[in-house]
Amino acid sequence: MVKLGFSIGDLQFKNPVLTASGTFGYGSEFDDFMDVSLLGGIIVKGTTLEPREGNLYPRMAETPSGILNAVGLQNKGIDYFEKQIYPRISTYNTNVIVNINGSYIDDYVALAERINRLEKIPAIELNISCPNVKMGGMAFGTSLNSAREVTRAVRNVYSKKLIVKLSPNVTNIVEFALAVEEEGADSVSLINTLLGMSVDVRNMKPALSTITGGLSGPAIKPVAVRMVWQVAKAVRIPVIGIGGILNTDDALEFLLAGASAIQVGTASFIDPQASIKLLEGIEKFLTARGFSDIKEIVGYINK
Amino acid sequence: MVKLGFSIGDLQFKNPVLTASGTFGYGSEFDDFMDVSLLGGIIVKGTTLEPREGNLYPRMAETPSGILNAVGLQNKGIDYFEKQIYPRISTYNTNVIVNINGSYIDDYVALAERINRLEKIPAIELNISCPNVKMGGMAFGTSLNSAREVTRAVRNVYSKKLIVKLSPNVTNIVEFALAVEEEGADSVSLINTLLGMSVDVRNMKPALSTITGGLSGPAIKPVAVRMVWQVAKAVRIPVIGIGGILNTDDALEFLLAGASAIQVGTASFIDPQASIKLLEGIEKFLTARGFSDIKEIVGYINK
Amino acid sequence: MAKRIESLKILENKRLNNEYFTLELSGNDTIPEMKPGQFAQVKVEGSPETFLRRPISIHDIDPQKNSFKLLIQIAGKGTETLSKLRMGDYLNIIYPLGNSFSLPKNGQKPLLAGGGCGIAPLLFMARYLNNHGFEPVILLGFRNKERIIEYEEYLDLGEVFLTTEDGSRGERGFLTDHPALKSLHYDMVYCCGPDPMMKAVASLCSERGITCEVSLENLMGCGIGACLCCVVDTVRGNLCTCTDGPVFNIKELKW
Amino acid sequence: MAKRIESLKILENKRLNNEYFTLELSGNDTIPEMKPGQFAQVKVEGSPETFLRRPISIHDIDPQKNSFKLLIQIAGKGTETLSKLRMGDYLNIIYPLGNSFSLPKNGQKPLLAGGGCGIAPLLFMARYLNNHGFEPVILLGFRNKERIIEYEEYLDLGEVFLTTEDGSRGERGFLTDHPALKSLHYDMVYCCGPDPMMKAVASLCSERGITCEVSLENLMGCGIGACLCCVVDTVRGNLCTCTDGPVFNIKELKW
Ligand SMILES: Cc1cc2nc3c(=O)[nH]c(=O)nc-3n(C[C@H](O)[C@H](O)[C@H](O)COP(=O)(O)OP(=O)(O)OC[C@H]3O[C@@H](n4cnc5c(N)ncnc54)[C@H](O)[C@@H]3O)c2cc1C
Ligand SMILES: Cc1cc2nc3c(=O)[nH]c(=O)nc-3n(C[C@H](O)[C@H](O)[C@H](O)COP(=O)(O)OP(=O)(O)OC[C@H]3O[C@@H](n4cnc5c(N)ncnc54)[C@H](O)[C@@H]3O)c2cc1C
Ligand SMILES: Cc1cc2nc3c(=O)[nH]c(=O)nc-3n(C[C@H](O)[C@H](O)[C@H](O)COP(=O)(O)O)c2cc1C
Ligand SMILES: Cc1cc2nc3c(=O)[nH]c(=O)nc-3n(C[C@H](O)[C@H](O)[C@H](O)COP(=O)(O)O)c2cc1C
Ligand code: FES
Ligand code: FES
Repeated sequence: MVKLGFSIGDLQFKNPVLTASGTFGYGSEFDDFMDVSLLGGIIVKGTTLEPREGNLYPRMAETPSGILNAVGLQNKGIDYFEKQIYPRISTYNTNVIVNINGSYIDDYVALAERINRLEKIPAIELNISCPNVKMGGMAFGTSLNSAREVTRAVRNVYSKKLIVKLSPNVTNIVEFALAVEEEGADSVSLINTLLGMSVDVRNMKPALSTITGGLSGPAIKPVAVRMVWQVAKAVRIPVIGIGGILNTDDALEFLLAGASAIQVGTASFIDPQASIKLLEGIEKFLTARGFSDIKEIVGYINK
Repeated sequence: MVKLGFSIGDLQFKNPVLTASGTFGYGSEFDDFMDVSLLGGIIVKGTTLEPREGNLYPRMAETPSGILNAVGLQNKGIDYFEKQIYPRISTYNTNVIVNINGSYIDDYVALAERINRLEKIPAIELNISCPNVKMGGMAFGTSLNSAREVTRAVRNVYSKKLIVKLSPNVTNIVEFALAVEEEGADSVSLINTLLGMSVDVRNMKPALSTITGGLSGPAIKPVAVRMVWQVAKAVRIPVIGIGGILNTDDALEFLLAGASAIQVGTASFIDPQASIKLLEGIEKFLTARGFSDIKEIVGYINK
Repeated sequence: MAKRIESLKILENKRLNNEYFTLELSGNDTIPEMKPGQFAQVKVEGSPETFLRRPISIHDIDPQKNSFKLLIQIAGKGTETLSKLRMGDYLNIIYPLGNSFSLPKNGQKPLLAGGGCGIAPLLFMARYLNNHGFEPVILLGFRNKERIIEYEEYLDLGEVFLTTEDGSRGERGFLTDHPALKSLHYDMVYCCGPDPMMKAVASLCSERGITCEVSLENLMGCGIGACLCCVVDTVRGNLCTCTDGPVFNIKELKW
Repeated sequence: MAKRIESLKILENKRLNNEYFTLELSGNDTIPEMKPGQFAQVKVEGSPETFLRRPISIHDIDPQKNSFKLLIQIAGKGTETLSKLRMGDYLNIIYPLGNSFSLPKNGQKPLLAGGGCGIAPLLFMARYLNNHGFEPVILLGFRNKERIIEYEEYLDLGEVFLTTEDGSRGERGFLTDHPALKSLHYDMVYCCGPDPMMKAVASLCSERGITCEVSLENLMGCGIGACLCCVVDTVRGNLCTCTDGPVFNIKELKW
């Protein structure tokens, strides 16, 4: 048996395959296709203090090997989450992590405080990289000072594991990773979507109601792998790789480049079983190559 | 007859389809496939003061809807260019533009001075965005001060049209565009490649000898269109759109988003006639939609 | 009705005209119970331009044969690639997805109105109504007589009226101009087709206080409620076309 | 020899074993003059993973039939997709590309050494040598007897020796261990196969002062000298495999 587990501090994950926020609903959308509890963890939908309707339709456009989305954090707010969703998802036998979002630092702080009380949520993912909201979001993730401040503020009130999700839309992502590590982040996850845009040529207008949106899918994988590699060399906390992972080889690219774990995003739209399948694939690869612990291949290309 | 021409100051281009540096050789590689003189212009290979051998093989990796390259500006230097290449390519009946590169500002200046003397070269493209060289290159294009300085220095010695090619690997590309415009650039072209990386899972090592490389092809198109749109709204000089253009619709996306012209890059590897075909396609589109001048659709989505 | 992901065998790919074809599918397992209005998310293999699955309605089912059909219009690269599938090839689909048309109340008279590709879910619905003791009025609209598809299939299932925009067969004009819409008696309308058509039918129904359900065709990322890309603005806020729909009562829509 | 981009019709797709197949192609126009060692850049349609063209050697030509052949090993997604092409399908290729093997001097005795897929350009070369009055020694290496391909094709063209790594047919061992390499007389070697094999043959030739040309298989972006991705380190600096090669005299290589 190959060891697949990894940990963030003292928080154990049974395997390195998580699902990415905003692409896996609250998990239950996938119950018909798999046993969600087999995953290393699930990061639920981006959650805000107040309910949000998100952006106007159209919110999605297909691009070469990817999609643009401009959902804009549609969700029913933390009250609804706590009352309606939490009881249901806390029955999953895996780490359920909430992705939190705000327009102001106070929003993040208030959310973190609320979630700190939820016993079955062992970690939050601090999203400072959403490109689809007018206020907050990516603005926090593209200014070093703001990234520091929001991380520090949340760290002050949140006692469990704090994962900070970084924006790729910056000149030097390593600076950001080091900054949030210094402010007490227990892990960084990257990348969120690249800011992109698509024009509907037939109608001669932007494809999205918001004009720009977030690019995800295999198209961004080379950028994501590069950033993960850069960050993993620089920080001491575990790095979670995200971006365009469709299959086993994609996941292995991230692990070999230095990610301790990975998140499957857009792939779940095309194959709802993608995450589970690549988890099996990773195990097979390790066995075939004679490794007994996944840690042996994390950052292997640097060895 | 639809008017297809555009101009940078008083430099006329017969149509908006150019070919991107490093992807079209010196033009003659394509003579068997098309009449190169039909193009609006060609930007020849990245040229340096001294000959360069470039990076070690492997320099290329295929990625989803794109490629990574790490050529590293292999070229025979300006002397060879002037003596061997220039006489040959100056017979093309189109604008032949040289893409110049350096490790120090002085290199750029020296190159610009040399090329200023070449009568048949009406413009240079100042490449401050090459991700594949250890010194200079992208470093100039990701620091606002350096971008300013090198543009200013070249502007001082170069009297013809100066196009500055911007790097997409920055937080805010508009700042860079505005900065080089202020320093006297006559046009900006964007984007150069995104810094990316790929891991050869079978061999458990980086796919490129240089580990990281430049991502091009359709994968980057949404990022490129977004940046062109942002920059075109901000500057007054003409913007040349580059990134993932394979066909007519791709080219139109850039024009509708605000580009006055476009460059075809990686597409020429797959279809050496891509540039010519999409030029025809643009003309057909304009005719079918009843436009008489391409200028009517430049930036159309903002109207 | 648990959702499934399956590779189904193509029993037949029948070309109806230069734009439309039907695929008949069957699997090793018994096909799941499905309701009219539901759809499948279809994987397009071998089309580099088609990254996402394509939503296609369940067009007809044949429980005896353990098979069902999709009616597909060639609209772009994805559907074009699908049109080249051959007997014996496999198609990977996720299904059945979405809600379904509701049945009329006892004694109510239903009318089905379908335009172009919008007839796709209505054949199944007509059959379903028959099975539940309803005989619908069926109103089909096409651009011209060359584009009429599946007309015969409907004849046994209710009273059928036809319009073509150019009058080459049936009544001339838009489906919404057909006298049947004004003159006949019906209590419940099921409508699928281009947005302008559905909106016209919807406003006609609102005026006359007739219940109307429409089937929407928003762009979909996932088809299972995970991406929130397919939303439609309703009186209850943004709802997902893929899970709260694709069938909506027009009272809910902000049309 | 002007390069062309053309869609050619597939006359035959012949499966040799589970790994290899040959495609015979013909166009409306007269096929261009081609030389052994040259290759084509093949477009792979319907393979989302295959963004670039794939370089494939000219395997054999038949001027009478106005056709030529490619011998292809299924190595990944691109070649796998090509293996599914059927008679009558079209294949878009750019060709003829690259340099070619040079002829021996008068009276010289050539030897061809090909391993696995490396035999692809050598059939054409053997025929070419025959046409120019040379009778080559032909040394072919395969993993085992199941993997032997096209052996019969060579029998008329020269003296043929066979090795398999497991000894299931011909001499046992690597091609480079074959006694013919040591015992026979020859003045010029043409070699194509896996890198280690070519390097072994090359060093054997250097030791004995025999001229040797090898055909390299570097990764290619464009195939026409535009991208500078396919470089090989030579005594003249980085050269392009696609235009300066794929055939190189081993004296030029820094092996
Ligand atoms: C619930 C639902 C049920 C559907 N049922 C059927 C059906 O039974 N038969 C059928 O032929 N089609 C049906 N459609 C529409 C079908 O999904 C689209 O025609 C198809 O996705 C187009 O894919 P493509 O790759 O061929 O075209 P593309 O190249 O993707 O696009 C071609 C054109 O079609 C438009 N388009 C793309 N996707 C959609 C979409 N989801 N809805 C509307 N327009 C779109 C594009 O904007 C573009 O203008 C349904 C759609 C939905 C949402
Ligand atoms: C000048 C030249 C002539 C060639 N002639 C032939 C021929 O006649 N018959 C034939 O079967 N093959 C030939 N090849 C090799 C052939 O191009 C590759 O096998 C093919 O590109 C693999 O494509 P794929 O999509 O099937 O595999 P991929 O999925 O792209 O790759 C599968 C594996 O093959 C390796 N590979 C990919 N491209 C190449 C390449 N260009 N060279 C070597 N390894 C590669 C990859 O690294 C990977 O390990 C030639 C290559 C060159 C450069
Ligand atoms: C439809 C959609 C919605 C998303 N919503 C969120 C979100 O709410 N919070 C967040 O941090 N990331 C969100 N993301 C980003 C993903 O979690 C992930 O970082 C990104 O898609 C890259 O991974 P991928 O290429 O595997 O999809 C969303 C992505 C998509 C496609
Ligand atoms: C193989 C290769 C070599 C390149 N060399 C140069 C160069 O020398 N100078 C330069 O400014 N850009 C160079 N580029 C970048 C292209 O000019 C272009 O900006 C980029 O590829 C994006 O466009 P595309 O997606 O259409 O290829 C190179 C790109 C490739 C793929
Ligand atoms: S298509 Fe993803 S939520 Fe409806
Ligand atoms: S493959 Fe592009 S230069 Fe050789």
